[in-house]
Amino acid sequence: MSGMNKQGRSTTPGEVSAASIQTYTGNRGLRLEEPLIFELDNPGACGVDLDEPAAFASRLGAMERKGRIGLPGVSEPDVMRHFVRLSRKNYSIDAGLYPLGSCTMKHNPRLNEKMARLAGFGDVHPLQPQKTVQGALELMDTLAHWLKELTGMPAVAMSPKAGAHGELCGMMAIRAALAARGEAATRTRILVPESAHGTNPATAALLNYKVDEIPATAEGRVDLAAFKAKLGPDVAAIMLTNPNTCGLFERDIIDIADAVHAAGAYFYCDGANFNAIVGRVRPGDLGIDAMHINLHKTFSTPHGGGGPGAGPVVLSAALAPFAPLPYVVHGAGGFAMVETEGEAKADGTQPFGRMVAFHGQMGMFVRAMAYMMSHGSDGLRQVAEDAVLNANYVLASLKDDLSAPFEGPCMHEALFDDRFLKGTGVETLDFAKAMIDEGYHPMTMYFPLVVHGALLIEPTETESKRTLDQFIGTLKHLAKAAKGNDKSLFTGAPHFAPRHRLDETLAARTPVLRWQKETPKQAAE
Amino acid sequence: MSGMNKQGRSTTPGEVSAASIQTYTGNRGLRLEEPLIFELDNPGACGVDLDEPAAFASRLGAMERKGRIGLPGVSEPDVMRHFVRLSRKNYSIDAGLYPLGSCTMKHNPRLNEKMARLAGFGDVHPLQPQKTVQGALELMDTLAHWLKELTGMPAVAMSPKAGAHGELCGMMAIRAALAARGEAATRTRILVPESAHGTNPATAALLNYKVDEIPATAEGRVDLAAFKAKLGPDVAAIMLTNPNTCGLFERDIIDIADAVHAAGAYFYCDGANFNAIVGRVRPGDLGIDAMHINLHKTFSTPHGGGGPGAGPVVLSAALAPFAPLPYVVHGAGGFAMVETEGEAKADGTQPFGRMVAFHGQMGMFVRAMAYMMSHGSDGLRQVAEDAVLNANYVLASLKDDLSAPFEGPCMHEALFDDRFLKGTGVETLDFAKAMIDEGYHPMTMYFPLVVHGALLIEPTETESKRTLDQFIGTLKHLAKAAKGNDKSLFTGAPHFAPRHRLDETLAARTPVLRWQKETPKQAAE
Amino acid sequence: MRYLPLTDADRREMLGVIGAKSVDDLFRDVPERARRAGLVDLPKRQGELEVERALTKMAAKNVSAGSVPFFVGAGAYRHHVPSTVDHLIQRSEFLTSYTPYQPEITQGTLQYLFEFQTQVAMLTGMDVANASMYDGSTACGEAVLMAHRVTKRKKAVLSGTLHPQYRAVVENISEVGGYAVDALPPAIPGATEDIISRIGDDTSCVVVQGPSFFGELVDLRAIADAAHAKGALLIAVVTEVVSLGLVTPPGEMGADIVVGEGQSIGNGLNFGGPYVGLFATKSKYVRQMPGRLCGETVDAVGERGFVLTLSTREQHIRREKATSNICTNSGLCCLAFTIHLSLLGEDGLKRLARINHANAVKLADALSAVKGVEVLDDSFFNEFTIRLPKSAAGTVDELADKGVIGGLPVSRLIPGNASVENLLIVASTEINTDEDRASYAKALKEVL
Amino acid sequence: MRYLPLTDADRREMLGVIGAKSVDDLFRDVPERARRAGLVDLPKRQGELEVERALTKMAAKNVSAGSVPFFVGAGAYRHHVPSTVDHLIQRSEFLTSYTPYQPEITQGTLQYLFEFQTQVAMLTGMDVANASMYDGSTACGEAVLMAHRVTKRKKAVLSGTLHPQYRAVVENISEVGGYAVDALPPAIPGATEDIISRIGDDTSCVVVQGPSFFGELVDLRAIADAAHAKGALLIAVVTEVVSLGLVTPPGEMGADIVVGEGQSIGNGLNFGGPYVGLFATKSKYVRQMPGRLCGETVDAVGERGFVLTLSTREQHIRREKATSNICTNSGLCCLAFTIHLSLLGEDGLKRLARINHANAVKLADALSAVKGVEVLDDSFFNEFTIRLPKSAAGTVDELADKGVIGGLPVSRLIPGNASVENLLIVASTEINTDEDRASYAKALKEVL
Ligand SMILES: Cc1ncc(COP(=O)(O)O)c(C=O)c1O
Ligand SMILES: Cc1ncc(COP(=O)(O)O)c(C=O)c1O
Repeated sequence: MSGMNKQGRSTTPGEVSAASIQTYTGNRGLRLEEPLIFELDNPGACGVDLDEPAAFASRLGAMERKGRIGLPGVSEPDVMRHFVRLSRKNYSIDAGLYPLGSCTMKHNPRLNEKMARLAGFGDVHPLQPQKTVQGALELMDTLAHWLKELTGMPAVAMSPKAGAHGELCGMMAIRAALAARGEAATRTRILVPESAHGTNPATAALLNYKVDEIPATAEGRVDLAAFKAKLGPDVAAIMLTNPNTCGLFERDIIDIADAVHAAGAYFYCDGANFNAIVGRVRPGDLGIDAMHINLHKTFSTPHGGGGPGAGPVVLSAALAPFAPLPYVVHGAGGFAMVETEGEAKADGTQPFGRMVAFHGQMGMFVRAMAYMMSHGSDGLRQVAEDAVLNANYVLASLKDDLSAPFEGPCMHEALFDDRFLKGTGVETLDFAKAMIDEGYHPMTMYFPLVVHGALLIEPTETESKRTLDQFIGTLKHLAKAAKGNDKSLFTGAPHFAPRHRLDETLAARTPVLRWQKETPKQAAE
Repeated sequence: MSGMNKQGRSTTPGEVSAASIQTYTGNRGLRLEEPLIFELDNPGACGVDLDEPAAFASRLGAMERKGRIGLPGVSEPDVMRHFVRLSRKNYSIDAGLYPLGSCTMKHNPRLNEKMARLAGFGDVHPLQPQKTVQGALELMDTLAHWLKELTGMPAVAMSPKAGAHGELCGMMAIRAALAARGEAATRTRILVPESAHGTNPATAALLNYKVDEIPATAEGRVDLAAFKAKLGPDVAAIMLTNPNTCGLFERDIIDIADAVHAAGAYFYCDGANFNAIVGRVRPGDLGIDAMHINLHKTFSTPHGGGGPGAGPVVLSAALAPFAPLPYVVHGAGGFAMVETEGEAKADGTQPFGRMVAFHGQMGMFVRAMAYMMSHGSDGLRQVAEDAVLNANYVLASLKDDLSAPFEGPCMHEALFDDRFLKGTGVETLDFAKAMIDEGYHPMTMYFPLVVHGALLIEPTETESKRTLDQFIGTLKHLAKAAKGNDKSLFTGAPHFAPRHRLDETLAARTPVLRWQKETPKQAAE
Repeated sequence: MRYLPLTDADRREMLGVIGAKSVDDLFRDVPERARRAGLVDLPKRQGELEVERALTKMAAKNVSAGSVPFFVGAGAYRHHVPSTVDHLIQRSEFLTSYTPYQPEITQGTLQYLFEFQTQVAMLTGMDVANASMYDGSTACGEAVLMAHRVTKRKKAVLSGTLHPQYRAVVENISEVGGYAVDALPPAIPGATEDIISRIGDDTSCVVVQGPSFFGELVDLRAIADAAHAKGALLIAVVTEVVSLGLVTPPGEMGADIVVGEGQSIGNGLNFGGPYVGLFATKSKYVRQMPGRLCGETVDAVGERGFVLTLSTREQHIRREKATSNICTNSGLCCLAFTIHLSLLGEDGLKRLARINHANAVKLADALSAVKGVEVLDDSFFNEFTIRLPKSAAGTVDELADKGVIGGLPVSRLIPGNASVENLLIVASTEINTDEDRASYAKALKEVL
Repeated sequence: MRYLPLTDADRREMLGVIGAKSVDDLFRDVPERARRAGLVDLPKRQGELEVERALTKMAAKNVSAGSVPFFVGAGAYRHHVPSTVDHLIQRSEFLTSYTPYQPEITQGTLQYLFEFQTQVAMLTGMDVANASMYDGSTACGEAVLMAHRVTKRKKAVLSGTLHPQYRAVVENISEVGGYAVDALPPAIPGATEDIISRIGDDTSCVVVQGPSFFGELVDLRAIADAAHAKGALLIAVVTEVVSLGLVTPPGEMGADIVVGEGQSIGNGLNFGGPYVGLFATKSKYVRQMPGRLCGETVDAVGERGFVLTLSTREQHIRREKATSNICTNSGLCCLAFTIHLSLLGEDGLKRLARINHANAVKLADALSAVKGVEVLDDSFFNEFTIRLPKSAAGTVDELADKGVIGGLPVSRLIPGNASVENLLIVASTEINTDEDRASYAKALKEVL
């Protein structure tokens, strides 16, 4: 089912013999090897042309750097080729389905890239006079307005740099609110479901909170009774992901919120999965006090191989006064950035402090704004609907071939476990690596921890039915092969990627974390 | 010699079995199959958002198009993925050495791309008032100045769209000059060396000239005596490439020019190989009357998979008055574009006509200008020197492994023939296809026609010694394998490319030049 | 120099391998008196920052179309090109590859060319299209030469609907080739052109543009019949390819060859180039076509693939017997065209065309409301001609001073013809807002 | 909607497969009263053209740094970024890939991270570096927490050389973590700061910035010795990473952890983000480091490859016992950094640094020639502090009206402190011309 008119002819001897061919260069057609940039060093070559400044009296005092830094000299063409070759070793959304659950790998429109590069946004300094950045402040204010409307929350802190940073921000606001009530010292426990993302407990720990795990029901949701039993006067907050990391909506969420509030605690929601409900459900209507929004998930700012992201945090009325510095206000004279405690006091707020130098991820704000304006209220609602529809389509189509731990409907992602591989000798990891050979990035594996051998598939709304059908067909094919005890597809997979399976144990046991001009090991070779 | 620390371990069973694995999708890791855009049609899907205009009274009369055009409906993410996948099936200079002789595949700086996209250059209309495009005219004028300085010629026609178009322009100027002397009807023969590029005779034919071939010497150059013997009162011009297509400088070029002029004819020089001499030799000093310059070769505007290019033609004083419309002049009131015969007359010129609507390849002009300014007079001279050095290094390093028909030194390209393959059973084409497996684009093959099984290698100046050394090593390795009667590398090569060897005979015999919704053939399958 | 990887040490080492003393040695075949010792008289190398600064300054001396209310068309149109297009055409694998001579590692280029050919054939209503010419005007010249080859005749009849610069290109190539041209006077809207009576037994082709240079829609059917009756071909010219989303395509009206300017789809104005010439015809004429063709085939293991084909028409194989001397064409502009048209699709192109038409109708209404202004075209797509009470060239100049780029005065391309002195060709695409049109009408009122 | 591939027909068919009547059905787990029937109160979808128009208009309300003589630094610097950088980071394979969790198909990302780590280690003079933090300020906060883990102490001493917003970030994270901070007053150039006396037996770390917030170069050696003598770590902060091309790196002066803002190399100003936090330390502390690390290894057939490693420090493995909660970092900004630094190389970086220093010296000369202006810094790299005869904030405002963006008034970040009221921090990088500096001096003279 390659979609091409492969005519079913058998492969020629030429192809069969390919495996035995060792190339001189190590390259294989368009699969090109590339050394480290340091290994390309050719002293005297340089990728920039800069004129040596005319003689002048240095003001460095005794602080001039002596000796070589060790950076390689490489011309522009060679630098270009180096990174183009590296790029070609990567999978990407632009090349194919990237169904990493919890990551919302959706299409990244290039309009957003273009807008972020307008000189008026990309080439302004965070500390130039505010009257010269009114458009930038307007953009932040407009984006804030959209986020508040979409979440039904009265305030938003824009500065957090990513989701985990947003968690920190939200929890700091909660702590500040508790402190204002004089309860910061007594409320020391945070309730976190077992299924939570690692950043949740890690964040709680940064604030010195004790993390108390809430068990899940057989249905993959918070055990309401167990949760209520854990509430008490020492609980500062609950950190709950909704839709949760099993891809399910927490049905009891309003009861949970009520119970949390009744206990004098706050409700932090991990909003990484907001994509499932944007435009259809407003967190503000669920009783949530704080929630971060990963602009790099729901609002499509590109992942960039690991970042940057942005994690604005929407806040309830109870937490709003404690939002960190800086924030934008709109007065008679235009927009202004409140940057200092003094200004905040005059504005009637009590910021808990500052998360970061400057004002947050402006580059991401512009991209998210372009994305939101493109969709509009109607398009964003459709985003949630199509994301949920796509996930349910995958779940329904594969539930008899793989094994699904929980009943549907799911939200934006479909969770499977590894029961279907039991007795086949094929591990979850083998299964995932075989997907690489088929041209797919594997789904999220081994997360969430509440099911064994989790396979969490988030297709997102920007995948077509055609793509999903091919993906479903592939997984059925692989599942059948595994069950049929045909291990050839799995053993040693991936067969066709730029590298075979990598030795992670070796990497961790003897860490080589940087290139060295001459390590003893290399010298010995 | 992959440059990586391949540890010489033998391949595992996993790798050996890879050849026998047929994937379900037809993909192989990052080698992704992709159907035609038409096969992705999903009616109702669309990659743009446009609002239907409000009702209005059409002014189309009876000319409204009825029925479907047949274009597919595809969303933006799917269009993006389609073309990204297609791109990944291509080789490129940015990925590796592209040593196509006669093509000057050098590095394409992205600065040039950026400059061409400045709104002031990219977003101006050719027919908006001249006073609103003074910067564009200044750019054309500046570029013209650089071209004239570099060639030592007094004039340049900027409008030709590519090299072949420049040939046409230059030959038209020659014809106009002959006509002005009343000799257009009597001078009907053009002398063209055997080794000429196909565009030369084709151009001459377009002007209804008779093409008369000049033989080459055993040294790969014009046979001066034979050439002189062919001169006569019916000769309009000689079309000579210099450096010639064997990569050699025509030693007798000044004698040739003198003889041509003495015979009352003109000297057209094919300047495709100007890269070899830029900054070191000025065609104007050689007695040339007209020469096109491929901005997409010497001056690095990207080849773009086949175009666009630009082919300005420098002209001697004898031909300058006949340069075509339009051209830029610089007067007291600023720059002006002379577009009409009337204006030209007032300017004292006698343009032979117009090559093209509008003014030529502005987008290429900007790129070439950025390239030239970056290099400067010193850098451009270095370009020629390094291009020639690189080619001679390849020639010297490989002359004992391959076979070289002519003595060095060569200029910017090194010519080999297929004598070294004699008796090996390996064809020139097989040899080239094996290079693909090694990660190289093959050199130009079977051109020029003056040697048997030509292999024309033009490394250009933007390749490093390191790259050339690996390339040379690879060719030595392949030549040795061929001579050692090891055909495994050649039979069925390429083994690792996105496609095996393609059936060109089938394509030409039953041409399928477009997709059809349902061809009888497809329906029958 | 940042683009040159060789260091002095490399150069010395390489000269050693070559056995040359110096680089000068390698240039020893150059006649002594042509060897230049010093540098040419031009500035020296500059860094990126300096080059960028200088060129940005030059660019800033131009009024970019996007910065003002803008209404010029006449063969080049300002449309909105989606950001996806410019992103994709800059991918290294497209931008920095050559003509796909090695099909195994250029399937990307070949497949988009195949898609391009199909799209052009569909739009024009023809059987086949080639992989592009330089631009519309040179495609037009090539079409006339092809008609001469097909009919073995030597005379072309050019309608007054044809863009004057296209006409000039045809006349130029015809003259040097020894062919005759019978060109009719400008087909100013209002009067009907009698081209049929010009078709004779020696006519190889009739060349008609629709929408015309003046914006008018042209029904080709009767002309096609008349041409065919005399054994001549009908060449249809389309300079605004977006019109084919809304207007009957030449292929449905009997055209034998359709040439066009494809710039409107995917390509910017670029002060006139690079653009992309479209060239489509009937299957039976394919071996007489100029330019590259990409065809479908299979590889050694039976997988579908694409190759350049029917190359025996081309200069690199046939030399002086080739159908054209074209080599480098408009590859990357085809790609931009193909991507943009893929994004538009059936629904998008049609809607885009309707928006263009609606905007032009609104502009016609706005301008004809200005006293002394008369819209001449009965029917049009996104462009039409108005008659002003005074010189169009002067008016455009005055409008420019008011920050409105108001169109093309016909006299710029057809000088010395009193009947066109006051004629102005104006276009309105999807980029124009109501505000733009209002600014135009206001400014026009002021200068008239 | 152009980004949504499903059509209504698709949706119906898929609902059929799922066995749901409607999409509403799929949302049935949402409590009834939280289900919104209608649309939120925001504008509806818009095409590219409309979005582009609106945002371009907004952007035009800002004065971009490139459009005026520009002299602001204070932790973010305007450098020329070669076009290659922005081209490469936009390649689909870099831009639209995730964290490299599947190393077989993310070697591109992994290798550049390995290169980035090496470059950062080299620049700072340290053993190892991680694969980035959010920015310099959060890296600084993380460094303090790491020092607490390493020393098992709870108090950080912050020098007055530290950027006030970095200090605020450290104070904030320390407060919620229950840690103490001893922050010294602003280290205004001229006076010497006595930080050594503040180091006690409970001090976990001393945090010193060099070049300081005020531009002054700082010799860390004595501080390092003093800190180490008390069992404390020295954390060095670098906000202008280009300085490391010319100034002795912290690693050579005894720093245990070096954090920095990497924006200057490869990344634009972006109104404050995204930037890239640098984090380097000694090998012995690597298991206490926050953030991702990429390491070298081999694959199943012995080929060199790279993987994320030592993940047992991270939240996704260790959860509440992780060294940090960081997950998404600054991947693509690292790439920009790595590409730019690859282009610069040893020679380029050093020359760039010399140009920056030369330009700042020229600026200091030009400004100190203005009456009433005093340059305070004895030594500096590309930034220094001047004392004006009147309020710096007001002066900057007046300069802006004259089209010069003249620097950062210290009072903006350190409000309510009379001693800094008239202090202005000014920077000059390679982008400034002599003309820029002359315009500045002239404007300053006018407003003083
Ligand atoms: C459920 C969940 N919470 C939090 C995060 C952390 O967000 P970030 O990576 O932006 O810090 C993630 C990201 O993977 C997530 O999936
Ligand atoms: C020697 C020579 N002459 C002429 C040409 C034609 O130039 P263009 O392709 O720009 O039309 C070429 C291009 O390949 C060439 O190599």
